[in-house]
Amino acid sequence: PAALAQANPVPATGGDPNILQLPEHTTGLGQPVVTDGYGKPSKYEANVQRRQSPGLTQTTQASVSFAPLQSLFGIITPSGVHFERHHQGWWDIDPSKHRLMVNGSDAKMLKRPMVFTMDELMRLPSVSRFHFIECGANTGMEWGNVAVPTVQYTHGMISCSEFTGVPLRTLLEMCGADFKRGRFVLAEGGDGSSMTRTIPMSLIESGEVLVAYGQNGEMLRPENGYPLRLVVPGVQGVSWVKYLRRIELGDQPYGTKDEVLHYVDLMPNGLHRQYTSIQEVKSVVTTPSGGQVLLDKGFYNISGLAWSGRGKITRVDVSVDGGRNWRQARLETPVLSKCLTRFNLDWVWDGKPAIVQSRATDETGHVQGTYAQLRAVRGSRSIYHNNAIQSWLVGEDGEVKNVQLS
Amino acid sequence: PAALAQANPVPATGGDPNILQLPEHTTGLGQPVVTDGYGKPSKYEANVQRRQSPGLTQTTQASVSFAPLQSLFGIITPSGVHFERHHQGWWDIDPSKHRLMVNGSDAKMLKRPMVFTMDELMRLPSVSRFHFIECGANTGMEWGNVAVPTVQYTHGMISCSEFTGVPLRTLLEMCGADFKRGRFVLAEGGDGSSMTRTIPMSLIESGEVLVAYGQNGEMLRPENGYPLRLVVPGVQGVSWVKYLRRIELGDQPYGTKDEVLHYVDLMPNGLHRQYTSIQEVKSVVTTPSGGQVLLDKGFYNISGLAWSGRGKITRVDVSVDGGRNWRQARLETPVLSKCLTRFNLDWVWDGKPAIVQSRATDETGHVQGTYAQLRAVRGSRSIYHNNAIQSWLVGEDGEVKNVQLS
Amino acid sequence: QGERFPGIGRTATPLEIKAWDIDVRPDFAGLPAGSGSVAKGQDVWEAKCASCHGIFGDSNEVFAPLVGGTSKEDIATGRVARLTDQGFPGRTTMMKASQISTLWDYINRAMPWTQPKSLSVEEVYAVTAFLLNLAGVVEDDFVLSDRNIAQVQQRMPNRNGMTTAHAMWPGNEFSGTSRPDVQGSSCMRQCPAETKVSSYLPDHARDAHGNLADQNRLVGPQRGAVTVRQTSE
Amino acid sequence: QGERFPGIGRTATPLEIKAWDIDVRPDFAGLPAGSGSVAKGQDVWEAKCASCHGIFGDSNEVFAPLVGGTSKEDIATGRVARLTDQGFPGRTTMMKASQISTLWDYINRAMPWTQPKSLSVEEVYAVTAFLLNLAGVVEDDFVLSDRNIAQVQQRMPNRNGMTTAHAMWPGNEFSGTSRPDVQGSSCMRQCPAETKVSSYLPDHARDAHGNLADQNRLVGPQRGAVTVRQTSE
Ligand code: HEC
Ligand code: HEC
Ligand SMILES: [Ca+2]
Ligand SMILES: [Ca+2]
Ligand SMILES: [Ca+2]
Ligand SMILES: [Ca+2]
Ligand SMILES: [Ca+2]
Ligand SMILES: [Ca+2]
Ligand SMILES: [Co+2]
Ligand SMILES: [Co+2]
Repeated sequence: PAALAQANPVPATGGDPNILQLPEHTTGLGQPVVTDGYGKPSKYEANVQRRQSPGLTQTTQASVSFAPLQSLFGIITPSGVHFERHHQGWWDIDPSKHRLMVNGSDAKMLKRPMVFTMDELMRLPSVSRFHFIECGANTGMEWGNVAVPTVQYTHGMISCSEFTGVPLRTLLEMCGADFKRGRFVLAEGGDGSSMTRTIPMSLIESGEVLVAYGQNGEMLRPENGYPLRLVVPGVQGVSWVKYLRRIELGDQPYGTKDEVLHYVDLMPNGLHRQYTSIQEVKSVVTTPSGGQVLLDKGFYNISGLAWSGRGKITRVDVSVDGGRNWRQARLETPVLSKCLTRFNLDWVWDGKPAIVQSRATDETGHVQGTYAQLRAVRGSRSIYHNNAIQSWLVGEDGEVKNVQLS
Repeated sequence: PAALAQANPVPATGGDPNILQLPEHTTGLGQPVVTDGYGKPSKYEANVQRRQSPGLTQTTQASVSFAPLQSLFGIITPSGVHFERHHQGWWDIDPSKHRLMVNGSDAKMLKRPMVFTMDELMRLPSVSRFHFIECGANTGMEWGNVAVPTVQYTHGMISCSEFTGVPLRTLLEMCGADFKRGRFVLAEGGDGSSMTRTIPMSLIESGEVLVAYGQNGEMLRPENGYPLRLVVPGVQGVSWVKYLRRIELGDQPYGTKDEVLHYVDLMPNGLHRQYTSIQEVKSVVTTPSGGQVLLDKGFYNISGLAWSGRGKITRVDVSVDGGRNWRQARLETPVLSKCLTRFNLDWVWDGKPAIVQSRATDETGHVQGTYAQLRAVRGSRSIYHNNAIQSWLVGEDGEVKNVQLS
Repeated sequence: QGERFPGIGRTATPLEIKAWDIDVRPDFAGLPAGSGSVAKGQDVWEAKCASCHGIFGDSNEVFAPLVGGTSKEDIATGRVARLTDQGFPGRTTMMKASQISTLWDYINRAMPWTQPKSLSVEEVYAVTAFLLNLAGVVEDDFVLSDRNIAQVQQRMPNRNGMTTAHAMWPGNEFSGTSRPDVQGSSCMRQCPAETKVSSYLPDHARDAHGNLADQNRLVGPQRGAVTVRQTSE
Repeated sequence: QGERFPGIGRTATPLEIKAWDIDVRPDFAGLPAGSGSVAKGQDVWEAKCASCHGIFGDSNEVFAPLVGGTSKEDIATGRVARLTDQGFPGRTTMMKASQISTLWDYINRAMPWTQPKSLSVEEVYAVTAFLLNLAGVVEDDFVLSDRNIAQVQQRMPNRNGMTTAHAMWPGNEFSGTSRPDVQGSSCMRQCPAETKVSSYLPDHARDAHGNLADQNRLVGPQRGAVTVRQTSE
C-alpha cells in the first residue's frame, strides 16, 4: 500500500464538515454519570486488546497473551491488557479463604512458621512501587530470525504497574528467620501447578521483594494472581509467583521445573545456564513499529520503552539509519528503578526507507547490544533473555516491517 | 456492632480447613489465556465502584460520581473508577471526526489560526506525566458540618493518572501566538455545554498544561473526555476541559459560566472569589476511614493520600488523638509535583476511642489547616476548595465515623 | 513554524472559525450584533425553558432557581445584600451573576439543556432580556441589544460582588497575592487542639448512602459497617 | 516479633505444614519415604498420562516430548551430546533434566494436568521410574525409592549439563560473576553497523497473525497494515 494520504485539506465548501456541521455531541444532551460503576474504554478502542500468538503454545492454559505495546502511552500498562502467562490456567480465588504460609526447609530455619489471612497481610506496613514485569521468554521467538510481525508479539510479554504490598523481608522477620543459614527462598503458588521458583535472597534483604495484593490502585487482576502474588523487581516474570500460598526459607536452591527444565538458557557449548533471573537492559520503539503504515511524510514523534532489571535507565539513543548514527532521546519522568521508562524523539520522515532502532543504557553502565553481539556469546538457541536491539524497516510506502540485519 | 472478631485461631481439627482440604484451584486446571482481550477485576471486587451521592444533584447529566478511595492502593486511580463530573452528559466521540481548533480573540493574537486532526496531534512531540485531578467542589458538602459517611463521598472527587499528550505551548507556538498580549487562554469542550474555562497562562508557558489523549497507558475514557482533554496540573478539575474542541488566545479573561456563576467561593463579606483555580495542600486518611469497622485490636497500617496544586508534598503528619500529638508518616515514592502521594504509618490500636487525622505540607511550606482555621478566614458557605484536616472517630466497637471537632 | 513540524495541522478557514468561535467575553468581544425584546423573550421562555426552570425562573426542580434574592437596592449598589446574610440558604443565578455576558454566552452555547445551540441570536437576546426583566433589572418593554448591553451590565445586581484578590490563580494577571490565606500549624507535641466531637451524622441518616457494608472490599484491615437494617429472611 | 505487629498472623500447625510443604529439593530434602516400580509406573502412565504425552512419552500433541534425544553415552558422561548440535530442533524434558528431584517434585505437584496432586507417593515414584526407563536410565525391573534415588541421579543423562556461571542471578549464592556477558556499543556517529536486511517475514506469512489493521488504533500517527486479502463484496 502507498503511504495513506491523511492530510486534512480544506474542502471546496470552505471548511471541514466535521466543524461546519456542528457534531451531535455539541447539540444534544449526553449520558448520565455512573452508566458504569466500573467503566470501560471507548468503543473506538476495541482494537487495543491482548492477543495470543497463533501456534505458539499447544494448550491455552500453559500459554501467553501479549500486551498491545503498539497502542500504549507512558509507562503504565492498563490492567485490562496486562500480558498473561499461565502455567496451569488462571483462577478467581475467594480472598477470604486464601492463606499464606511461611515455613522453613528444616525446623531451625525459622523460630516460628506462620499462617496469614489476607485480612492480616493487608494490616501490615505496606509499600507502593512502580515496576515492570517481563517474561524471561519475551522476544524469545526472535533469537534465530524474524518470526512475528508486530511489537505486540516481539515485546508484548512485558507490562508495568504500581504494586502495593508487604516486603517479604517483614514476614520473614516476623517468623524469626535465620538469614545467615537461609540463603534461598522458595515461593509457591496456589494454582494447579503450584508454581515454584527459588527467589534471590539479596533482593529480599534489600526490601524490594513484595508480597503484593495491589496493582494500579486496585487489587491484582485474577489473571495476574489475585489475591496475592510475589513482586521480584528486575527478575523475570516467572518468579513473580501468582496466587502465592507459601514461602519457604531454605539453605539450598530448589531446582524447580521452571529453573531446571524451562527458563534455562542453552549456550552454544550445550550447557544450560540455570537460575538466569535478571532481565537485562533493553528497549524498543513502539511508534513506529512493525505492521503499521505511516500516514504521510513529515513530522513524527518516535516513541518507545526502555527498562533494566539492574536499576534505572540513564540514556536511550535512537537511530533511523540502522545503527550508523544515533541521537539521544528525551526520557519522560519519573525515571524509576526496574521500571519502564518512556522515551521520545523528534523525527521528520522524508519518505525514503529508514531503519529505526533504539539502544538503552542503565545506571550500571550496561548498554543494550545488537543481535550480532548477543549471538556471538550466546548463540541463537537460548530462547530466554533476548535483549537485542530491535530494527523496524520503514518502507517508501510507509509500511513498517520487523527486520533483522547483518 | 462490636469489633469483628477476625482472629484466625486453630480449629480443634489441628488446622485451617482452607489449608488442610486442598482448595480446588490447586487440584484442577484453570482458565485459558485471553478469556478477555480486555480483562476486568475479580468478581470478589464488585464493591469497588464509583458511586453517586444520593440527592446531591437534580439531574444525572450535570452530576458527579465519586471514586472509592477507601478501597484503593498507591497513587494510581484505576480508570474504571475515576471520578466523573459532567456538565451536560458524557459522549463517546468518534476520534477520526474530532478536530481541535486554535484561534485568537482578535486577528492579531495569532499569526495563523489552525485546525488539527487527532492523527496530527498524536504525531507531535508528547510528554507523559502523573497528576491528580480534583474537583474544586471536592469535600464541598462538609464546609458547614458533617454531611456524608465515607471517604468516597467526602474526598472521592479526586483521581490520579499518568497523562500523555502535547504541551499546549507547542500548539500555540505553531500558530505564532503573541504571548505578550495574549495572557488568557480559553479552553472549550465539544459537549452540549461546550464547557469553557479561562486557563492560567503561567502554567501554559511552563509547559505543564497538556492537550492530552492518553490516560494510564490507554486513551482517555469517554467519561473523562475521549479523545482529547486539557490537563491543567494543580488546578481544579473543571478547567481540565473534556472533549476539547477549541483553544482561544486572548487579552482578557472570559468570565464563563463556571467562573462567574459556579466555582466562585463565597466569603463571609458576601464577595465571591472568582478564578480561584489552585487546589491547595490537602490530605486524607483512607485506611481507616468513615463507615468502616476495624476487625480487631492490634496492629494497623494507617494509610492515606496527600496532594498539593502548588507542587510536591514534603511531609505528612498523622494524629490518632484528634490533633494533640502528631507523628511523621512515611511517603511512598515517587513523590511527584501536583500528583497524589501515598503515606503510611504504623499504629497499634488499643481498642479505645481514637480520632485519626492527617496533615500535609507542600514544598512551598503551605500546611493544611483545620476547619477552625479555614472557617475563620472563609466562613462556611464557600462550597469550593475545602482542604481542611479530616477527622475519623474510631469507636470502641471498631466503627469509624466521619466527625468534625470543636 | 510549519518548518518545525512539517505535515502537521493547517490554517483554520474563516467559515470554520465562525462556526466554532462563539464565546462572548465580559468586554463583549464575540457578541454578535442583534437584539431581542422582553416580550419575545417571554415567548421563548414559555416554549423552551419554563418546563425545567419554572414559569418565573424560580423552580428548584432540575436546577437551582435562576432568579430571586435580588432587590432594587442591589441594582443601585451592584452588591447583592443577601449574600452577606450568613443564614440565607440558597443562591440564585441572578444573585451571583457579576457579568451579563456570562448569561448571554451560556444560554447561547448550552441551553436549552437537551438542544444546546438551537437558539437564534434574537432568541438569546430576548430570553436574556426576559430573565433580567424577571429580576427587575430591565423594564417590561425593554429590547436588549449589542448596543445597550454595556449599560445593562451597569445595572447587574451583583456586578461589584466579586474579587480576584486571592492566592489561588497561578500567575499575576489578576489582583491576587501569592501568600495563601489560611496556614495550618506544624506543632507536633501537646498541641492546642479542639478534640470535642461537634458534628457527626445523626443515627437516622445512617442508611442515607445505602449499606456501607456493600461499599467496602470483602477482605482487608476492615469491613464496611452494616448500615441498613437487616430484614429477617 | 509478635510484639511489633500484635494481632497479625499465628503459628502454622504441623498438620498445615504437612498439607502444603510438598517441595522436593535437589538434595532430596522433602522427599517422602516410599517406592514405585517401572511396571507399576507403566500402569499409571497408560491410565493417567499417555493420553496427553503419548504411550512412549514422545507425543508433541499437548506439550514437547518428555523423552528422546538421550543416549547410553550421555548417561556415562552426564552431558547430552545432542545439545551441542546447533542444528537439532527440539529438546525433550529428559535432555534438559539435570535433577531427578525436579521430575519427582513436578509430577507430584502438577500432574496429571487436569488433576494435579491426585497421585499417591507410590504412583509418583513409579511413573518417574517408568519415564527414566523409557529413557534407558533404569532397567525394566527397577524399583525407584527414597533410598536409591541419589544413585539414579548419578545416571541422569544431563546431570552435568548445567552452569550457574553467569551474571544474571542477583547475589553471590551461585558461581556467577557480576559482569554481564554481552556489552553493547555507545558509538554515536558513523558507527560500524550491519545495515543489510537479512531476516524478515516472508510474504506468505503476512496474514499469519491475522489482519494487523484490526490490531492498531483507528487514529494516531499510523494505521495497521491490511494483511488479509480483501474479499470482493
Ligand atoms: C430540559 C431542562 C432544561 C431546559 C428546557 C432549559 N434548561 Fe436551563 N438549565 C438546565 C439545567 C439542568 C441547568 C444546569 C446545568 C449545569 O449544571 O451545568 C441549566 C442551567 C441554566 C442556566 C445557568 C444557571 C446557572 O446558575 O448556572 C441558565 C442561565 C439557563 N439554564 C437558562 C435557560 C434558558 C434561557 C432556557 C431556554 C432557552 C433553558 N435554560 C432551558 C435545564 C434546562
Ligand atoms: C490432560 C493432559 C495431560 C495429562 C493427562 C498429563 N500431562 Fe503432563 N503435561 C501436560 C502439559 C500441558 C504439560 C506442560 C505444562 C507447562 O507448560 O507448564 C505437561 C508437563 C509435564 C511434565 C514436565 C515436562 C517439562 O519439560 O516441563 C512432566 C514430567 C509430565 N507432564 C508428566 C506427566 C505425568 C507423569 C502424567 C501422568 C501422571 C502426566 N504428565 C499427565 C499435559 C498432561
Ligand atoms: Ca497533515
Ligand atoms: Ca520444604
Ligand atoms: Ca489476628
Ligand atoms: Ca472568541
Ligand atoms: Ca408565544
Ligand atoms: Ca494397566
Ligand atoms: Co514466563
Ligand atoms: Co467540578
